[in-house]
Amino acid sequence: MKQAKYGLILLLFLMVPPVIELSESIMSIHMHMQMPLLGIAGMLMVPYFKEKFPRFFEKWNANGIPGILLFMIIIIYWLFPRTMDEALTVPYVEVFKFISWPFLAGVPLRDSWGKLSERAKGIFLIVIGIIYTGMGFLYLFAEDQLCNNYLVIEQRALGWGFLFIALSILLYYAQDKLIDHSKYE
Amino acid sequence: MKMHRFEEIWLIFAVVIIVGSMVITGYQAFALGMGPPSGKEVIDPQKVDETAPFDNPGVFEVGDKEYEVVMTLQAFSFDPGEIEIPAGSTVHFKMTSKDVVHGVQIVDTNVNAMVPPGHIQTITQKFDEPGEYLILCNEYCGTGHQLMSATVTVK
Amino acid sequence: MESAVNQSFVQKTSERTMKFLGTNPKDAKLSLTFFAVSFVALLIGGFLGLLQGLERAGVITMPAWFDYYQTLTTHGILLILIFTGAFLIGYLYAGVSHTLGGLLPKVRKMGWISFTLIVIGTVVVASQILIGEASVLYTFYPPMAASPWFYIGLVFVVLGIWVAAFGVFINVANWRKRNKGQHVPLFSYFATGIFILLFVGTLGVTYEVLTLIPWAFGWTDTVNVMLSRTLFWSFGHTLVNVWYLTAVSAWYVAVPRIIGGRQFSDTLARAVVFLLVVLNVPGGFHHQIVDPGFSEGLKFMHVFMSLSIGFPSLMTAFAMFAMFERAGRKKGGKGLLGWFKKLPWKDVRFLAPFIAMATFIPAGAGGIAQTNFQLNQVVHNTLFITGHFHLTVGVSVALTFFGIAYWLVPHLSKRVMTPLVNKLAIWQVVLWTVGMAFMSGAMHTVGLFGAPRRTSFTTYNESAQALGWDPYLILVAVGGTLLLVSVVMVVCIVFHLMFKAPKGETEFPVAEVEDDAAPTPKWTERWSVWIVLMIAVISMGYVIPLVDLVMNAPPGSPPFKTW
Amino acid sequence: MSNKKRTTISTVIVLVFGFILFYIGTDGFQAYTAETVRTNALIENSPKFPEVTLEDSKKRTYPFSEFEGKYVFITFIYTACSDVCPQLEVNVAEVYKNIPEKFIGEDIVFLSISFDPKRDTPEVLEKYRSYFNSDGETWRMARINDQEELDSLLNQFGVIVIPDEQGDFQHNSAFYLVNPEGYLTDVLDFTETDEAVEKVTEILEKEAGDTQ
Repeated sequence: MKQAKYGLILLLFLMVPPVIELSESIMSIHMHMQMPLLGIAGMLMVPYFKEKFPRFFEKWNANGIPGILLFMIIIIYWLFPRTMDEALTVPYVEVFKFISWPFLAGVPLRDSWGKLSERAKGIFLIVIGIIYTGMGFLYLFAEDQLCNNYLVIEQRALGWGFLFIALSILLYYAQDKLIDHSKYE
Repeated sequence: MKMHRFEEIWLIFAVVIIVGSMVITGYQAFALGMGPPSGKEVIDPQKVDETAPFDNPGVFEVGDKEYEVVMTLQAFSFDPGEIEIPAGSTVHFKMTSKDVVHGVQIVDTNVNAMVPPGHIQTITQKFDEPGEYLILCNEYCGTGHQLMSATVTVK
Repeated sequence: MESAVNQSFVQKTSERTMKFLGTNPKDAKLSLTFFAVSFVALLIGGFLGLLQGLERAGVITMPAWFDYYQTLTTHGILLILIFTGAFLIGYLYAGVSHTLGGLLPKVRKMGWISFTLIVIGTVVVASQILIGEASVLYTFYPPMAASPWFYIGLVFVVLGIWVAAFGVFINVANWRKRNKGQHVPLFSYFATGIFILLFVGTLGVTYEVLTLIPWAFGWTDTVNVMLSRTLFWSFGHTLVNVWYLTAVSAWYVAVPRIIGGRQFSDTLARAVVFLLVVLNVPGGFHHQIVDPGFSEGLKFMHVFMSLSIGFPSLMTAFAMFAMFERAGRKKGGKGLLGWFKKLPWKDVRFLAPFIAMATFIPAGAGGIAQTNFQLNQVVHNTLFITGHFHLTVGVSVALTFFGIAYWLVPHLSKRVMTPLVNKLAIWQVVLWTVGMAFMSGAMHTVGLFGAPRRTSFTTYNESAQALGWDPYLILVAVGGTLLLVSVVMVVCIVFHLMFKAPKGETEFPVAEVEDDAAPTPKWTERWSVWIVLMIAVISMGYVIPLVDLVMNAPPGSPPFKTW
Repeated sequence: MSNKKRTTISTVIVLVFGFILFYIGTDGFQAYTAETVRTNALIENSPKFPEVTLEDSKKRTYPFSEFEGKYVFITFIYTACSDVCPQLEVNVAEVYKNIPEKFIGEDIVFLSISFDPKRDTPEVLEKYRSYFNSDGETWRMARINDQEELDSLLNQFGVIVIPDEQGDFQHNSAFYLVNPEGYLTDVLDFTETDEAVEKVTEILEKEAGDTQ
């Protein structure tokens, strides 16, 4: 249960007002650091939930598909430029961010990942890779300012950030497919 | 990974050191306004002499005991080379380089900043104690680097 | 049951060690050649260091045909690039050969190609400095422009390093294919991590240098100053951690064996390696805390990224002392600190790395302090920084390297170190420590008073403040003198061990795991995953500033020659 | 119930939840950026133009009610701007040219408001005006000297202005149409000049028809 404790500490740390302010002051940090860290906080709490509600996850997320779909829905929702803006200006959207990332994205991701077949994992990685590439190009080439609260230059940086994350995900996928680990391990 | 109990305590201690120093740094930078010099303005380094305000470097009074020093750095001198201000003054330095990368440091104060060409660096310092302060270049800029200095006289 | 399996695994490994391992003689020649270059670089670099110390203290004045800044440039490049670079390649190649049962013939050939490229590069670079065309210091910040050949020489050095890196990758991959289901020996795991870090860390600076070459030739008009500077530091600080990781490899692998102990934890050691590899590259940004062009929020994020590198180092600190305690207690050390006395203090192979580790405590603490904004602003570009890296590189890394050389060189040359030479070596280590204490201590202190680094003798027109620094600068010169004596000693001992010492067998110390150690998890070996994570961390750190520097760039700067 | 069935059920629940979330989050799959949300809300709420004092390029000072009884075609700019504002004003000029001349000055006036009063003095505005062939009468350029008034206007019209650290501003841009009673009636995409001309002309003609 130590993990869950660390997860909770991380979540609380991210909710300290100055930390929120700092992590939301730069667009890339907001989207590529704060949000994933919230997800990680949730992931750390999975063993706790599994112990508390052992049957729930087995029953309702037997093959991992509902969990991974929920994860996808949450991250796609947070990809809309609008939600980024509203997280800054509308309090309940901000609250939703702090609930949805850990509990509706982080928790189902970790629970589902082990249950998914190799094929499903592959498809998942490719889909995320493609979405992120798309978002990268969108932010890089959008002429307009997509988020009213951030400068266009930050938007460009975010675009490059998306491309690098997509690259990392696709490289991960490629190494998993191309390198036959059984040859080495 | 199984962890030794002392090891875990030690690692928590490590995290506390790191997070603690982050908190202090962040508090000083963002709450007390003691952040490092981070001028964001840019300038054409080949046209410094023609670009305001650097076409007229010098010391300008901008308020009560408040001065702006517009300064250019070049191998191997500061312009203006002598600054005189009354004790208790707050001085806003606005600096740029005409050639290579220089660094500005005022001994016995917290003024310490890089001044690369193309960028305008800003830093503010309050001078309470009367005396003569040495301004020196602390980034190697050529043969005469050790000669590059100026003074602030606080009266 | 599990421990029984482990036991037999351990036995098998040690049998194999006896039968097959031991550095192949052809590989020994390669490593010894690297060492020869490394220690010659140390001798010349150290000598120039003393000249600098003397000039800075106002004792001598260097002639115009080889002035202070030429000395400084040569000192930096010889010690920071060549001494450490050649040493680490020689050391890692010997270790890989030893732990993996010899280098593949093609990898050995790559080793020689790497050697040739590095030597050519060094000669080209040095010639440019000597003729006064490249007094730009080892950081070569544009728009100060050296002769294009200086940069071309650097490209050769980097290419040499890359060839060496890929040699190790090929050898390790080959071994893994032949030894399915086994963990790569810890030493080779370190070597893999170090070379991955070195390769990725040099990518940015290589790009920088490739933009500087056409600019120095006059084919392009201007260069983006801040972009170059940022790319340089993405490399500069990584390099520091490459040496550090090299030193740490000896702490984990060799030192426990020397003191008659076992490895503390194989998993922890491997975790330290991949954490340092993954987290490292963005760490260099803290060299730019007082630079213009970056917002404070961004700098603050980088304070975090830099400090996170401290985490694996603190893990190492724990592992080392836990390992010492266990070894000391096994030898009968009693009470809270009784084990401490049982350590082999009279063995230079232990004493040198021990002082190195102990020094890393204040050195690391200084590093953590400097990473924070306000403290950084106090010491940035003062002699404090010079003092800091003479502690980290000059003591923690260099003393570990000496300690390694004292067993690795005789191991490779099939000779032994006599007790008399051991005693001499202990004196060398002590002298080095005292010399550095004087020099680095004085530098730290006078740096806090505001004395700038990289500056020739000056009183700034008899400024009262500057005159107050002089006594400390004399101490720097005194320390430098002691250090030069120590350098001469170590070079003599190393060449003695190479060619003159009595014939015999010296062990390549490789510590074994504890009998009851938990097996190391398989995931530690997935380098492909660590590399992906590394790319993700680097992009987090560098995308924001680089996009900003490129898109908001001021007009570039033409080349300047100010010396 | 078997786990398989349950999993199917939870998949459906998740999908429905996703649909609802996206539906609410995008106002029924319409607004993916906060800018669209803002314009939609503005048109819906049609706020009244607050009482502010303008100083134009001819150094005349007057309250906004000066324009009562006429439509006002408004843009927000600052003259030091190097990218969007010139384009914005070129497009205003395009609209100005294409609206039937009989309405200009009579039923509609054009107004470009600077949100950088410090640098945009009447002299600067006078010079800037000439770049776009604005006559300074039927198409005026003005600044608002009172920071409080300016802020309240920007706030009401949802114009977000973020100063960056190089002395420039990042801001959103659109054409704003205020009716003779002083209420905002429409926010138009500034890149679609033809559409704007059509729409404004239609409104003006309708108005003219009503009064006759």
